[in-house]
Amino acid sequence: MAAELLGLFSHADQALKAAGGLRDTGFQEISLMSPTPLHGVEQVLGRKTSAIKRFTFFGMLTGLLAGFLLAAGTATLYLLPTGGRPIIPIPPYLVISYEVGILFAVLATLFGFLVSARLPALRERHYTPETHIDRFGILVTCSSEQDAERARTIILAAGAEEIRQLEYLGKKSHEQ
Amino acid sequence: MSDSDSIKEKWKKYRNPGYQDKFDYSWGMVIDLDRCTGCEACVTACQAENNLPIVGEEGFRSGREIKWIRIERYWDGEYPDIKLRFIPMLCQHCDNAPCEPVCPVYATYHNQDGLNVQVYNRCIGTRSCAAYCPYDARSFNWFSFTWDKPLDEQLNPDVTVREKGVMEKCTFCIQRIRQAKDTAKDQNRRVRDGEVQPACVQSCPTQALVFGDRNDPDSAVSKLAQNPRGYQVLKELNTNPSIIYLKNL
Amino acid sequence: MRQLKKPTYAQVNDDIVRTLVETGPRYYLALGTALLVSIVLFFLPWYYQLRTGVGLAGMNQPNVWGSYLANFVFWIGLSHSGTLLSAVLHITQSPWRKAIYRSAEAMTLFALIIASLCLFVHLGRSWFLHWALPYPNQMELWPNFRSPLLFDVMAITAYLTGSSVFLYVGAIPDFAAVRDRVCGWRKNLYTLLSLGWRGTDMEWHRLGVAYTFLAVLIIPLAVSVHSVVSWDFAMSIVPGLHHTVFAPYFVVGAIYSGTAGIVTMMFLLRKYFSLESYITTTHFNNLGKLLLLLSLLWAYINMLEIFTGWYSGSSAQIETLNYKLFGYYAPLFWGMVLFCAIIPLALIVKKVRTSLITMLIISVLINIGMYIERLLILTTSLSRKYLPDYWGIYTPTLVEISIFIGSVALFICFFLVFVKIVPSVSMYEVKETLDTPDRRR
Amino acid sequence: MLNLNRRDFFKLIGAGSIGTGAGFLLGESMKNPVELLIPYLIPPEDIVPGVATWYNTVCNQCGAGCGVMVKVMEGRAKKIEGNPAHPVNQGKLCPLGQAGLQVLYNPDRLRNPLKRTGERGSGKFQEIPWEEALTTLADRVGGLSGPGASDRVHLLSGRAGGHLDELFSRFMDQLGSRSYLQYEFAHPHNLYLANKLLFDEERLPYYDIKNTQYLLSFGADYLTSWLSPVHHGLSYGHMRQGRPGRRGKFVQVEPRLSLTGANADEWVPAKPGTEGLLALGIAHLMVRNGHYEGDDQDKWSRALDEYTPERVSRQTGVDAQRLASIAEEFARSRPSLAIGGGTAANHTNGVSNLVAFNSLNYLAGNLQKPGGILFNPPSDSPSLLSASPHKSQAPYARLLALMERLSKTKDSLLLLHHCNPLFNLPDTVEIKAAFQNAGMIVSLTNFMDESTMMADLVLPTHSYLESWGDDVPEPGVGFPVAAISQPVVAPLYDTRAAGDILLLLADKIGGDVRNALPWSNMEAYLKSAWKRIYVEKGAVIESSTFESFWKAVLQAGVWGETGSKDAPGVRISGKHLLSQLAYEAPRFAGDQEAYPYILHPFVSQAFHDGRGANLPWMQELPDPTTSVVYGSWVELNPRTAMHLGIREGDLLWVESPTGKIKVPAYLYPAIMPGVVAMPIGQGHSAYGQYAKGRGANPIQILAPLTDVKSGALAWAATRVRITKTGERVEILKTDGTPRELGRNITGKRITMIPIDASPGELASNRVTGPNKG
Repeated sequence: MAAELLGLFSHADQALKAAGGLRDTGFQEISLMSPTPLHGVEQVLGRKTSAIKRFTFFGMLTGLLAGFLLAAGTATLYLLPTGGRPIIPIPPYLVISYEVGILFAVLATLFGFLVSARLPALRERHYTPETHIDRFGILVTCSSEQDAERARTIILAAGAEEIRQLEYLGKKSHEQ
Repeated sequence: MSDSDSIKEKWKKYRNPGYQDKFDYSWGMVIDLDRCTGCEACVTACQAENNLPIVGEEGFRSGREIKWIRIERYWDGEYPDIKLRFIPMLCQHCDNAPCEPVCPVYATYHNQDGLNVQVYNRCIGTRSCAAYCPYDARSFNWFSFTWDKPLDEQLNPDVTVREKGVMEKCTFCIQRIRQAKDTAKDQNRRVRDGEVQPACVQSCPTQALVFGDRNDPDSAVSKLAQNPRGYQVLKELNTNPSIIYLKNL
Repeated sequence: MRQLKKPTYAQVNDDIVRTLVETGPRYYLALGTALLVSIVLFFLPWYYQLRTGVGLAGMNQPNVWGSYLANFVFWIGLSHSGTLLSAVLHITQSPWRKAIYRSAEAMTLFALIIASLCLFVHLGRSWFLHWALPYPNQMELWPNFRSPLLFDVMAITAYLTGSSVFLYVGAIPDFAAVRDRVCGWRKNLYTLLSLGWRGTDMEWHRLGVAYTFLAVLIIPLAVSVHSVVSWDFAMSIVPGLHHTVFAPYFVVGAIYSGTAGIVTMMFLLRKYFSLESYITTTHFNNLGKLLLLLSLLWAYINMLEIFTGWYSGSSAQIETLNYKLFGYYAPLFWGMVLFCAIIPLALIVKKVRTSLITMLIISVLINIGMYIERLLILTTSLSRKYLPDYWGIYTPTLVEISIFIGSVALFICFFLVFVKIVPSVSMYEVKETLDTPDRRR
Repeated sequence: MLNLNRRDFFKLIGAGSIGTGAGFLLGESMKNPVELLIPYLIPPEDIVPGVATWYNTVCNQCGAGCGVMVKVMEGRAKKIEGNPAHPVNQGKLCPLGQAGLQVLYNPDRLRNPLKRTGERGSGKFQEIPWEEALTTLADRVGGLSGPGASDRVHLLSGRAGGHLDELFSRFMDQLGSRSYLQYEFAHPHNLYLANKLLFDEERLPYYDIKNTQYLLSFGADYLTSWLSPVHHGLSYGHMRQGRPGRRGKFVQVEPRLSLTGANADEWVPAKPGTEGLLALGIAHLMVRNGHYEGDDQDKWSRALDEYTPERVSRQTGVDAQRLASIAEEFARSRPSLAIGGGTAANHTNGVSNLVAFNSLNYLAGNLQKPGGILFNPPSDSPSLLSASPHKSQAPYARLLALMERLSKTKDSLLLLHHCNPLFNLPDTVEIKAAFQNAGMIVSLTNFMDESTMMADLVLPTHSYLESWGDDVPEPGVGFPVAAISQPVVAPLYDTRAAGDILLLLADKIGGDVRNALPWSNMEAYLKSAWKRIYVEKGAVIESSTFESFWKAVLQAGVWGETGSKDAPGVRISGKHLLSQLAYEAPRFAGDQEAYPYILHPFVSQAFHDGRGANLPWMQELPDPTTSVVYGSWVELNPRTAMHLGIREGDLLWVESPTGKIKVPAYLYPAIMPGVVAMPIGQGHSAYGQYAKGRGANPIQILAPLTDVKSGALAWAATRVRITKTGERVEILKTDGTPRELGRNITGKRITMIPIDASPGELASNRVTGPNKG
């Protein structure tokens, strides 16, 4: 029977220590919740880098192209000569291209962030308000009673103030 | 023509300035300053033809007068060796008009006759064209001007009355040009030289203003433009006006 | 200033959430006043102007642009330091940024909104502004992308979107924190806004990456926005506007006035929300240094502009210059020099930088000076164009003054609403600067 | 392009009639356009929606008699343009002429007959029906007619040309009154008299500015107000640039640079009133240097002996060297022409000045030569073509007599027709008193002007665009021309044409008067008059019937006399010249100590003598030399102003010995320091919303000096003093800075280096062709 354990700590290093311990013991699905971003957590938990930059990059490219096409394309739909300039003048259209490029990149980054951070949460997930204030939490999924017991030991050993056993809600609690 | 040729041709068309606008006519004007006496008959003629509003004393006080053509005067020297020079100033219908590219909504552009036209209906009133115009030829409707009745009976039905928030300027009396072109088209010919005259040209007592097609090498304007007295005002700005002044001697 | 004891994590939450939920009569009074002022001084005159025409303003034939456009540039400028500064400081990892950046970004947002409103006010036919937006329509007529005004439209759209995203993404963790402390409609609102944020290491990491990318994108965007605004003017061939230096000139001016705006705002926030423990003299000191640098840069570019005009040898350029320095608007010009180039030199003294009241005065003066700058750019050049016969003088009317004051009130209104919805200080980033919480709280 | 000679003119008449509507159809076709829908399918004749009909008629805004074409759409007049077939203006028109539409559509038009209810002059009137008005008037006129009516019934008209003038005379003759006068402020009485004294021709010659090589003008502001400005404009353009390889030179002598002076190659400021002396000085030099080759050379040199360059230079203030060069050029240029008008002809010595100017023409041999002065023979058609309204024009002295009789005779009646003496005469005439004492004043006019305010009965007339009439332009164009004016729109209001009113009156008076004036309306009267012409000139008229002739004239808008084209011109000798040649020093009202400045009033282009002041277009037309709109001003030399501590906009008292007016100062850089100038036209105390209460009227303070020979008002002979009131006003003007500042605007100097400058051959001025890729 799978379950989730939530350990609460007062100190970040304790939480990190617990996280390290859990990972070393072979727990795969561990999340560390904190009121501020914690440095070094990536190494401790062995996280991979995210795909956001690809979103940004391709957003930018699409935007640059779209901007230029918007400007050049609409100008050729209805030819209106102005000021003796060409219908498709490069410098001004590059400005449009640039602005639209950044706009798209921003939107793509937002999108990338939401996708990779699995936000917005579409179903219920475990969390505790304390971690938004001054507690550090470790959420670990245990596939069996034995695992749970092992995890509980490791967490307590690291100095947890409190441990809660929670219902297993599925794999989505921890995302890479 | 293969596809690549057509694309090349199109690209050329879109890229080369002027490539797309082989104008049917290229209306222009020659203003002989040696003939111009500064009498302002053109000013009134324009006002009558184009429904320019009467802005009233208050309008002048706040600098809101609307004149599509005006006579600028410049003193030269000091008493008693002093001269006063006149120069009629109107929209120069520049080939490289600075006012055109700045309009965000294409309310002003170059039409098929080489005229710089203002589309009142499209204008949103940014006034950038007026700010960009080095000749200060554009006037803005700061209010919806009205005419004391029955002065409005005089309004020319061929020309629209502009509402507040719209930029306006000399059109070279486009309504007259259109009429002449229609007549010419019905008779399957080109518009003859001198067949169409804007109101200012029509009224000028000294015949200082001459209007015509610069594309036609035999037209009066083309010939007068060759005059060594010819110059363009503020030529150094490279706007290439359609109005050529012949300087005063 | 006395050094305050550093607050604990929990105190941070308490303090910030308190600013959101506890609303005293003073707040309502301020909001009510601001709302009333903005209605009476902004919306009513604007309505009147929509009915009668832009002629209510003092603009006239050579001076077709007036204070409305100056307002636009001013607000755009003010918008500049918020997000831009926040982004730059984020990338350079300046720790002192953290207490102020949220408000600064909000300032950006609202200043941008007000700036767009100023465009509406400026237009002769505001009700057709949508024609300048690229959308498919049955006329098959699109806007003119060759126009610098359309660069503006695109740039402002991008900047507004960009800075909203930047502000929002940075505030998600705080929304989550607030969500847990409130009830009622607020609970629903913050639940929605926080998107189910839990603060897991993975979320923090993604947030960090995304935030940095956004910061990197925002910087060139912000620079481009004000460059584009400057091109509205510089792409004309009007003497006094047609300068290549205009883009950097405007960008520097924008950052300058924006930074001064932040100082003013920080002072007010600190005073009225009792955030003494978060906004400290260090912040003022640092911003003071930045202001000093910017003032020097600004003065340099100003001189550069004057010299290029002078060296041109063209009658039109020199006349414009002469007019600016000694003409009708000369008192304004010298006032601007005093406010923006001379008085800020006092910031070289540390005491000035760390004294809140002097910082307030200097920052307000700088923004007055910068407003004058915007007005002068338009008036001195447009009233002295190429044909001397057509020269004229522009003086703002009461309607214009009222609309400017009204727009400030509107800005305050927005801000007052904002501080009740979004935590005006970033909780999680402030916490980063504090010690790890004690075992017993 | 229209450099008309006589032959072209007749060709043009034919061409011009094509496409112009026939006016006589108008009465039938045009009902009130406001109330009826115009069906597109079967429209009334002449009214096709969206299609303009052009009617030819005659401009009545000044005395020049230009032919105009009125564009009419859907029964409304839309635009006035010059009639290309009319030889006076050849399709061109001045601003005032174009603003005729605003006479027609002026909101202040009188719409109903009015009867005075309050005190005279209080402006309280009551609308009455026409029948009542006409009956009242007919009774009154009938009662006053008979022997001695000259003392009792007076008719004072503004300029009325052609057969209206004749109708007025006939009417008054029938009443037994010889007291019919016309009065126009700017009428050149002195010029007529000078021509009579010199050439035995009491009419205006044709000044052939067009073909002259050297034009010397003494004060004649011929491009804005003098005689026939539009025609002069045409001639001026031709003189300057119409002849390839030849450009006429033009020198203007006047104390204040007028618009005309601004176009001169040289401006010669001479002391006011000494222009004649200057001319005699030039004549002296011409004779002395042997440029005069006539047989009476000795007599001339004796007569001119006293006008040595030293004396002339001292008295006129013109440099002797300049005098010599003008004399040299004037004599050497062939042909040359000297003209005089404006203030130079309206001092107390106006006539003798004009004689002196003409002596130059005689000495240079410019008489009866192209490019000089041309007198054409009078027409042999007595019915029309000799008609000149000048015979009814009254100089100031005669007017004074009329006013005296008016105020002294009991039960006197004054009929005013489009005449505003209360505005156009100096206050000193006591004309107000005369008006107060008059038995009855009846005004036939379009507007409630100052004089009409004093009327007991106001009969609103049609505007000239609604009425019938005809006109003989004077000065002509070198050959006799006449034009008919026809109504171009249906009358807007319940008004009557002045001619119709008179005919109705005659009908009501009955008896001999009715028998002598049997016509039902002006149109019938006009037709009968032109029938006489048709009969008299039958030989040269191609039309087979009178109706077709009438129609042709209406279509063309003008008719000229073919028979005269080969007739010899009038022979002019200089025999009278010598006897008249004596310079008189000008007299001025007010002594120099107390009144240090000479007032130089000038007839403005937009308002003429004040009649244009109620036209909004004219109020908004910037004054050509100062760019002032909506108001009047007094011009001072900047040095004078500095001396007096006056800045632009300072309100000043301009005080003459007979009155003072308050007017703001304008620093005018081209005026002699001892002269102050004021435009005529503003300063109305009535005359509708656009004119009333604007500026000041310099005529008011003119001293009642007259020309010693003609009795015309010497309106340039008043001295004034200037004091500050301490108030300041803003002078509304359209210019910013009227200096070029080294910019290449008028093309005079090129100081900027163009982008594509290449050395040599006018590179900076090369014109680039149209943009064709």
